[in-house]
Amino acid sequence: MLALFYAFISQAHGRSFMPIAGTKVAQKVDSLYSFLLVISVISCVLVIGGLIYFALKYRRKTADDKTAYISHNNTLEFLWSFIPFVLFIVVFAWGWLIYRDMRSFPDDALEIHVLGKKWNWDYQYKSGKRTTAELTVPVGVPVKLIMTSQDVIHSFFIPSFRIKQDVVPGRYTALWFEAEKQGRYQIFCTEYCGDQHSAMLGTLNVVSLEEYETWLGDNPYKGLSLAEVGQKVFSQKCTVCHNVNDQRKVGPGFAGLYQKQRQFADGSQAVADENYIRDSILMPQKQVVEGYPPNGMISFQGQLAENELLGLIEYIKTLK
Amino acid sequence: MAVTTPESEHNYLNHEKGLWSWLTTLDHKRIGIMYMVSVMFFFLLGGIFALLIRTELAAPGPGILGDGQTYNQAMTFHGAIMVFMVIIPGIPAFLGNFVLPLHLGAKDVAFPRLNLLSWYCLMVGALITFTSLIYNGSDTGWTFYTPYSIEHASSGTVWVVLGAFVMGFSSILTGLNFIVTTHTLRAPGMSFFRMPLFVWGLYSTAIIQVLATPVLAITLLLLAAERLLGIGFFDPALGGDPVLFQHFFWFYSHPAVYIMILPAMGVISELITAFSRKTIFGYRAIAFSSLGIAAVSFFVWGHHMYVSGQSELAGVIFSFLTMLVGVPTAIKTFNWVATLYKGSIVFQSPMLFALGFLFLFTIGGVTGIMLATLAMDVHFHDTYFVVAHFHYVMVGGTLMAIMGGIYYWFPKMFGKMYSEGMARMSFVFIFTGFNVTFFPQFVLGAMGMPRRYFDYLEIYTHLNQVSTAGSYMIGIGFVIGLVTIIQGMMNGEKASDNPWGAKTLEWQTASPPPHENFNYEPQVTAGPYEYR
Amino acid sequence: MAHVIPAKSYFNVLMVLFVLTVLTVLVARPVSGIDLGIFSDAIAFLIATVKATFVAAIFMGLKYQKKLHTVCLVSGVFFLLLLFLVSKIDIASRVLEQSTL
Amino acid sequence: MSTGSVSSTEHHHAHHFNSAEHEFDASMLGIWLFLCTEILMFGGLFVAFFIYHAKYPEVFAAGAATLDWKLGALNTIILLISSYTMAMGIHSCQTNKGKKAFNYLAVTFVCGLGFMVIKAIEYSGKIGHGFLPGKFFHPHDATFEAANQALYYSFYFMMTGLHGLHVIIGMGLIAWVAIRAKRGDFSSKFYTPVEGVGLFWHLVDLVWIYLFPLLYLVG
Repeated sequence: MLALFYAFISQAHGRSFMPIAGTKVAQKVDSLYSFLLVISVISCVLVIGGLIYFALKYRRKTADDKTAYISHNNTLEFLWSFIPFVLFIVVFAWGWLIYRDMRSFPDDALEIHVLGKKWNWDYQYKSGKRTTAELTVPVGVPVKLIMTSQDVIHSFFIPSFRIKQDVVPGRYTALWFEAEKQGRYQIFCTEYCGDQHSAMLGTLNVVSLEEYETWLGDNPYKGLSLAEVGQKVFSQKCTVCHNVNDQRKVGPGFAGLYQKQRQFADGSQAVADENYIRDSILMPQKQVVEGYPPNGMISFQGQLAENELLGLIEYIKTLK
Repeated sequence: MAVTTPESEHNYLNHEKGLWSWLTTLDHKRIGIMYMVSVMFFFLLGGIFALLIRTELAAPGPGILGDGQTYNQAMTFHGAIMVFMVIIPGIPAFLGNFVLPLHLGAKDVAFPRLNLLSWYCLMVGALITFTSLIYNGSDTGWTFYTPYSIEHASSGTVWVVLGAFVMGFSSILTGLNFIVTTHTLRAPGMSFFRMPLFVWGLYSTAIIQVLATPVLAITLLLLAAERLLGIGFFDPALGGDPVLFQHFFWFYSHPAVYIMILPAMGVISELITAFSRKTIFGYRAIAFSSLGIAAVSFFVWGHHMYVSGQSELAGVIFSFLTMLVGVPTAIKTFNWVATLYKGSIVFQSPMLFALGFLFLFTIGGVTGIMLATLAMDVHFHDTYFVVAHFHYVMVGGTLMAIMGGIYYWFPKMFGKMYSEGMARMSFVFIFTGFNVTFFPQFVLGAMGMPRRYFDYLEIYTHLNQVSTAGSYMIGIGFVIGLVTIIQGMMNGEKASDNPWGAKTLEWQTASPPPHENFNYEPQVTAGPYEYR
Repeated sequence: MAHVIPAKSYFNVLMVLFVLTVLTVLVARPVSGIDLGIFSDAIAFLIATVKATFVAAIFMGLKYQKKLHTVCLVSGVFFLLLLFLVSKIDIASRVLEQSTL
Repeated sequence: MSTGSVSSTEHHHAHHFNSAEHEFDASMLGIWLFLCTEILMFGGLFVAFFIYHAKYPEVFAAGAATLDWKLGALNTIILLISSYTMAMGIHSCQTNKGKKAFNYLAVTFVCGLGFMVIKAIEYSGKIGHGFLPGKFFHPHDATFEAANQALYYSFYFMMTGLHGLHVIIGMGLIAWVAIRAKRGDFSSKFYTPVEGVGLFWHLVDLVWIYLFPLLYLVG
């Protein structure tokens, strides 16, 4: 029993288990959560305490105890219906207020587009800059994420900001936050989306405004050779499904792929040259290697700049 | 007034002999026992999947289940088996079938042949669901959310969907049977307010079963058509709306969770009164709460969809209505605790499970209110907080009630007593194991660990290890329970007609009861809990 | 057993149903020249509901049977309306974001 | 016993009921509950129809235009007649005219058959034009500007298909009940199966009463 009681108290400090609140909205959620925790612990102690007390106090003494024939008590019954009702309505209203804040998007928010797809997050800024997995935003500036999915339903979740929103294919959904402190925050996908659902992670990198400006302006591949550009793009976008050795992960391993004979599901064959690699990236369903599911890979059409695509091809050619 | 039948060996168990007499029986008691065997078998199967999942999650990184695909299949089958084959048929079909006619003083349910058909629907549906394993199973989760369940999922999904479709009919027909039985086959003198509260629980459950399950039937039919014909209702690529699928799915699935809990509440009312030998506190409050919960349960499904792309207005409406459905649930809990006041309480194993139910269901209830709150659910949705909540109300609620109900009606079902010591030991293991498994998951959820994750971050490791250890304790607890039941059935010593001294009608007849339940015309002159 | 309904009333109901069917066709089909625009849909369903109540009340004998049977029929329709209305509220009040790229 | 044909096998009510009347009431409630589940099941399709009709009005307008409303109207008339003859069939059983009941039930069966024949004609017409549901939709001659025009035909085939299936089930039940009526199983004392099948058939007609304007008339 003591272990449980301790667990109760630790749950009361549950807030401390939650990641540190990174936005004002998150702090409001935490205060509501504390209020809910306190009510819950009190009502649990009342009900369970009462239960244990009655159970011990009214233990059966003799075989033919006479028990009181109490059928009901209107005032008591009214009280324990009305008080929970009032408490629930208070909690409902409070929750609604905070939900209002979460759903009212500031007009001057910095808009970033999020594309969820099977097992990775892609971000695109108004300036055309694209990144994968890591989302960089300035601190203290309201950011509005306009999100959609390329295949199935995903869900963009930042625990430290207490916000979450499903990313539904075929339409746009939105989420907003204003980070208060710089730092790196964890991003999860919380709507079940298949094999690598648990690998669909991202990090939110909150930096100062100046850092953000310089980061936005510079070219991430400045001074890198084509193969090094390819290696950087590969590590961001492809490692979820492909290995650099020849081990199969979700897709085939790429070690020694270049100039190798490829046997396709429809019986045809081809040598893996530059065009084959390019087509496999932009139109994966066209030639599916034997033993792999038909619509396993999603097309990267329109998501890779020309230098990134050429870099990828060069990099894959170097893999032995 | 109760005429104890002469010590003739004639009862429903040896009325006819041989497997064929069981497979073609029309006796509600035998059908109840057949449901018991099937539900316990499926429960063990689902339990094995649960232990596989917990063993996998003992440590980050691939473990016993190897890769994401296998883990997702284990998670899907754990969900599908436990929901469709164990917890929805569980109390209504097993305990309900056996006890309802006895509680009403009737000779059988209204439509015995339909009752047998319900059992066959469950078994055929289960068979169809398991044929999906031949087509490399299904990894969509028991919720079949589109568009994942349409294009990408493995080809076994259609079988699981059609299996659930067939099992739905078992639920509809049982519900239909119980409504007609309750309306037409009550013993003379038994008005609606002299019925035991277990019958009230089954009656309100039956209403939900009849009104909600057909919508699941059409939803699953459309999902199967979506996969086979590409009809484009729920497929965004063809202009469909996946959120509409969620509306259709949860329109059934939330009332379904009340199909799971209302009969459990009925069992608890029986156990608390019998083992504190005291009349129930607030009979009408509990009876009307059951009906109230059944009615309001149809208005609240959207609290599963706060962050799914549903509009804010709909979210607010659903959040408010979910608070309303919380009130009658709270009323019932307070009534049970009040029943203990000034009682004469004895701690036999059914009572231990009833008290365990109250303990766990209260925690489940308060966390339910947290999840119903809009702002909290945005953080908690699809994290382990939700997993912990629904296990507290499902395992802590319905399974505790099933175990309590089995031990309570065991002497009436088999005419023998189970071993009290082993039953208590199984309770201790299940209760502590349960808290050790699922309480840390509340904290994991608060920390943001998402649900259905094959692999998790380092910071979640410690609590997951604690949770896995707890799950083994639960496993041991249920194995002890199974051994207790089998050992009791085999060579438990003879039980009297009314070992617990309870007042409801089933204890006035013999244990095990004769084929036609009562050897006399039962007359009801007073309420079900007349402990003076 | 249940109240025996005179054969005559069955025949009358059939005639009424025929008339209503013709009326439905006239109302909803522009070929008949009467084009009520958006009202034509609503009226077509209104007439269908009238026909349905005739079939339920007389042919199915609900008029003479226990209230509970009517409750069964109506509760089915009620919960369908509930599902439709709330899904409609959700779909209608959704704030559809647009891409601003 | 009234003068009508004495039923060869005197029906005795099941052991767990007190009387035949008691059993009849229970069966009626049971059948009405089953009809409620049928309404809910068809209703799911109607709800989806209204939601998508509001979302893609042009798809439904174009689709409805390709349907032949005269066949729909004819089917409605046929089903109404079959409902009438079904009701008269029950009426004859209630008044101990078992043989007459057989004739009425036979006419109902034929009407059902007629309905299915017209349905078959319509379906073959659709298949001929390539208006098939979902991914099988490949219109030969007609051109549609909506991308998801197949949605309308998915609805059309799902709704009329499910309804047609229930008509066939109904016809099977009517045949079984007609044979028993001919054998004289029913009398004013016992006609539950006929009443049950009748209620089911009226419900099938009820669903068509709504399906007809929905699919054929409403643009």
